[in-house]
Amino acid sequence: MNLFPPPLLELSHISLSFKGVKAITDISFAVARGEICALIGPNGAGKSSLLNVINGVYQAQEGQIRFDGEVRRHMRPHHAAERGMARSFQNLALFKGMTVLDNVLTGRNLKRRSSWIEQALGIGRAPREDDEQRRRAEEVIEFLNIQSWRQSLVGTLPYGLQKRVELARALAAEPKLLLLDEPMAGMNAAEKKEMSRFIVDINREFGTTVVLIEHDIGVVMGISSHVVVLDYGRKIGDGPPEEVRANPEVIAAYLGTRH
Amino acid sequence: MLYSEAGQFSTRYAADRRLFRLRQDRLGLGLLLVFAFAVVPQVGNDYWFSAILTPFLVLSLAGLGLNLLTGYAGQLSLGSAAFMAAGAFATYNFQLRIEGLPLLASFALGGAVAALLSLVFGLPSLRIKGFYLIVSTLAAQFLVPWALVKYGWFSNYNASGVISAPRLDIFGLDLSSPAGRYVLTLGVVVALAFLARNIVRSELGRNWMAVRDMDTAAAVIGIPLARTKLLAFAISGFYLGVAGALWAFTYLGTVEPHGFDLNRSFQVLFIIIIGGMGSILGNFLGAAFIVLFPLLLSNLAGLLPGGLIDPGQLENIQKMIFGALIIVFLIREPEGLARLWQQFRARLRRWPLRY
Amino acid sequence: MTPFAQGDRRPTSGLPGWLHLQAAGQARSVALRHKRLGVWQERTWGEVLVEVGGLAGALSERGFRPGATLTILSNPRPEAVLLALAAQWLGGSAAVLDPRGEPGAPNLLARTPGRDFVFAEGLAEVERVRRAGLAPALIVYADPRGLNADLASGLISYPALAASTGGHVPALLARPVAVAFVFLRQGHGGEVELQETSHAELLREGQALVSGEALTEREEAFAARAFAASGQARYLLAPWLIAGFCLNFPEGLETRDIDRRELGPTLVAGTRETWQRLENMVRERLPAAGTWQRRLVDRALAPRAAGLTGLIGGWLVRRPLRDVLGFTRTRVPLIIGEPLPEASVQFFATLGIAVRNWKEAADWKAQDRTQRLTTAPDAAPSGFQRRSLSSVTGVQPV
Amino acid sequence: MDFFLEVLIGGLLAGVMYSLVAIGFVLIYKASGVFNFAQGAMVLFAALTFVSLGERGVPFWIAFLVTLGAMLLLALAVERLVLRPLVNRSPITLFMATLGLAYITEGAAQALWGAQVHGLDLGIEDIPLDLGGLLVSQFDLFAAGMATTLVLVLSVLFNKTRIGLSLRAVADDTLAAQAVGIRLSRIWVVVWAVAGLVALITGLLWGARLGVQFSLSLVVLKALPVLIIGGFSSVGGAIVGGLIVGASEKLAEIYAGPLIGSGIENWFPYVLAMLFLLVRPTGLFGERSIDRV
Repeated sequence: MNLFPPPLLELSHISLSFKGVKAITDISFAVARGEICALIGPNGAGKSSLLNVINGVYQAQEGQIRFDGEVRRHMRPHHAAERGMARSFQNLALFKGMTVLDNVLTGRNLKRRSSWIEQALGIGRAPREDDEQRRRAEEVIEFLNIQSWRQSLVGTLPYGLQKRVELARALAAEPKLLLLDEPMAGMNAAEKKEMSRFIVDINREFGTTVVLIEHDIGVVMGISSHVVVLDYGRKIGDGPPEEVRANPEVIAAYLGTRH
Repeated sequence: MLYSEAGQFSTRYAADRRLFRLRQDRLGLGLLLVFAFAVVPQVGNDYWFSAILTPFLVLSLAGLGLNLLTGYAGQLSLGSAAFMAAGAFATYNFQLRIEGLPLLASFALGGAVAALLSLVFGLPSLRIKGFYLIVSTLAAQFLVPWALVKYGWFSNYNASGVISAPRLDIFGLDLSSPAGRYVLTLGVVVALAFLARNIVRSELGRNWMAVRDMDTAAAVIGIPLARTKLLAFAISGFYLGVAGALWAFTYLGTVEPHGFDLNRSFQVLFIIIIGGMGSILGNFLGAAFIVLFPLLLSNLAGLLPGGLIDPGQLENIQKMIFGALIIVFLIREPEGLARLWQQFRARLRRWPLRY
Repeated sequence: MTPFAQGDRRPTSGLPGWLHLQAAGQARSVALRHKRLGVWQERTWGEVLVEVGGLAGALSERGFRPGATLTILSNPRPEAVLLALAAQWLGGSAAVLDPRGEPGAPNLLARTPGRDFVFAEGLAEVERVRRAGLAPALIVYADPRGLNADLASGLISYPALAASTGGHVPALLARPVAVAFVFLRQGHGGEVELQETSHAELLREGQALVSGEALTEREEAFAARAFAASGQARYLLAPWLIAGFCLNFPEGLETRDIDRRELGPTLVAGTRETWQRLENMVRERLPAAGTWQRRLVDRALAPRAAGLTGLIGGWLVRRPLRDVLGFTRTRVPLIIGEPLPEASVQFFATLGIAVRNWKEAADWKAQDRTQRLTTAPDAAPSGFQRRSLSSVTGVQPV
Repeated sequence: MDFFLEVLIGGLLAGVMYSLVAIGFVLIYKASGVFNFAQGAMVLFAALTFVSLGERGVPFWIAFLVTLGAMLLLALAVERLVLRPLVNRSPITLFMATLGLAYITEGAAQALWGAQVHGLDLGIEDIPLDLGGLLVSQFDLFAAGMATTLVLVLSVLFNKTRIGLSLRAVADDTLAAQAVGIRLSRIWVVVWAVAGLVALITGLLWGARLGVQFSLSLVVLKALPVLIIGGFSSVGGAIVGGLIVGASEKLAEIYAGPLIGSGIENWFPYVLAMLFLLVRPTGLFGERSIDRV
């Protein structure tokens, strides 16, 4: 067997700018299969932009992305999803007019095989497929413990729960790579603990590779096996948590001695 | 509340996918349908059939068509009447030019033509969002009636572009009486309403709502935006087309292109605003309102001592009230009458508990 | 071997014997139902028998011998019930602990007689087992989250265990005199109290309940999860097997009210806590004071609302309220253990729910103890204060 | 060739009229993000009020001021009864609200002043002017002059006065504007009032041209493609768009009409606008906004 499997995700020399304003400058790093990788850095360090580049919401001007053995310059969101990337957003991007169950089901839309006509008439592959989709969605709902809210509109749920529903929607796609943009933002200690538990369980149960942005260093050090530090759109640290924590430049960036 | 839910549970997902989960609801709908199909034709009179029930049904269907596009897929359209016109004239020509083509088949084909047209005018939606779209749909609104007048072929070279209904019979059963036209309309509308309800509950329906609620997220989870939007336009066009054909042939009997002007489009839009966006039931409530309200108003005016409101003013007053209602609904109940009904029902199911 | 004595319809081999009887009598009718993945999953008596037999096989293959004890640390769920039956099938017993972490719970766990075989519901319970210093040969878990990746020896998921036997069904070794359940609890003096219940005793209590309440195989029993597993083992399991009705488990603690309404049980067994919780929920959710709705409700719920008002109140308030709570079809509402305060009893009574209390009859104890001391197969570990069992005599209308 | 030029100039001058309506849109859109479908109804209302007052013997300027007052009241009502309750709702919702507003305004205008056609004479006799061999309508020139002055006045208003500056602040970044203490409601009232003024002037010009009647409210439909082409958020764009639409539809009518049939100026601008959209989704002068996620 191969002792050094190729990384699942590899960014090389990614640069991104909006209207000439540099958001990301020449960033390269690799995410190994099955690891939990944390992107940290002060606000405006370009973390979210980087996630958006990874799954093609933004198009990087330079550099290339290798995902699961496939090299691309530009990744279109739809294509990224097809290749096995799912993500959550910094400020919730749920479908507020739909129930929790329906939101989770949308996460599985790529798993559909039957045509819309079959579904509309309830013929052919549709009925069995509907059962299958529902069962898988329910499994995710059970895994994340949101059974009680199955039929409630997500718009009406408290913030912490919505975060969990968004995670559920991403998880329902059975992704290879899970991109989480501040999954614990605005949560209290207990909620954070619960959420970290879920993330670790997902990683352990399904072997899903996770790339997450988080500000709470405690949480980051607790759950991640690999930390990448950004500052002003540049990479200033990359490695296992304890190593990164010792990195003087990182400390400087966080204590702000340099600014 | 008045019926017991206890003991109604599903052991299979299929049971959850039924039209209504509760036995009593299914029963109620069944009774309503039996009443509409069997009882009404016996007891109703011609005035009701041709002045109230038939237009109500047709407008409900039109509302449904627009609702699929605007209420579910979130794509605003002001061109509904154009697609209704397309459906009507296409149906007319299919009947005219293909010997012995069954009536329902020509309705379907007419709808298909409208769907195609709607698809074409939906293409810009791939590039542009929100109310920029109304330009594209308004283009249809002005282009289609113009073409129908301008090119005599569409109306079989009738001087003023007027078309009139073919013989309305299905399997040799003559339906040209007011009651018959009502039943024919009812049948088509009910069938299409059921289909629509299945669609919006299916993956496609969820994709529509996803695109409506947040298209960036929809794209990120792999929903094909272009396909989803275009299907919305096509299916909506089909419904509007069939509605147009019914409007022309089971309601009016004869119609000219200008019967499908911008005001008709507004009327359909108002139906879904008042009835409720993103709801099947809403279209029927909204249509009922639009049809009954003017009658109510004129009757009220009639009650007032003579000359207090002269008939000329009535139209203006009606217009103002409609405008005001639109704003009130958008402010107070953006999801329309359907929402009110749902809230009422939810309360009833919890009564006497509050939550 | 046959679980029944010749000519006698009554099984001579304890609870599992009754399982055989029901499976023989009504193999196709539903025995267990629990809500999972959004729908009510059903097991027929036939399936239950096969499943329990398979579990028994798997357990015996892993060295579970007559007299051994399986410790169950779980909220009520079908897996727990079936595993207990499997242990009893093999002539062993099940020690049922309440998983909700009350003070002193861990040391209860440490004192369980069944140290080698444990059913722990999920990750939290497994960790508690390990913290308590037990090193069981076998830990079975039902909820896989966080455990699938755990490769510790002896740890196996319930489905894996159930599938692990090659269809080999061991002989039915349960005997009426054998201990079926062991209950542990913290005594008022802080000392650990141990209760051992024999099949015979459970069946006697169960029979009393069945005849007392005229339970039939058509009942739908609802086992609120808050109602401790031990309580269910004592008061629902035996009647379930004897009367052969269907036992239903809700999806979870927070969904139990919705689930109860969906299910509309005919037999509800709860504790004082569960009944009072229900009452409080209703009281706080009634229409706001001062509204006309509230006045209507109050009039309808006033005791002895008779005549026309009573009729109206019944149709407009009491009946709908019963339905919202899922008591429309409830025929046998039971409260086990300490009775409800008079007010609460009244409250439910006005709703038309006559909550009945099952009392313990002290006078049976002594005779009962002697009987048990002579017959109990295994002497309990020294250091435990032996306490005899209560047993149920019959209905005590409140 | 001369003929072509005449058609072109005629079109351009007609386009000026479209621009006038479009400017009303742009003002409101910039300030409140509302796509005001009621602009046409406002034109009708203003013109009808003015004419009816005139017919009742009210002198020109009084009538003008009274009408202006009416438009101000309308603006106040709109801000209080429509915009405020619907604040930060989706643009589409706001648009549909203005549909309702249009119905109310039209209904009110006709309920008050009746539906018959009123003639309006601004005292400019419409005799063609001969400019170096080209025949140009004097009235159109006058209209163009009005439009130009109006635009100049507006640009002064918005670039020099405090209210104008705060308006632009709101247009740039509503939240920031509120943060520095600009009261949105005031801005809205002002803008809608100014839009009312624009509507009045438009109404007078169009009314003098076609007579004051219901069809005035349909000029809104002419303005839509103008906006799409010019971009919703730029007054300059509105003017250029107007000229483009005016010129192209006249040329199309003259040169393409014979081929595909007459009366195409109803839909031609829309098709033109659609083509523009496909090439340049934000119009000629509109700026693109990147939606953040």
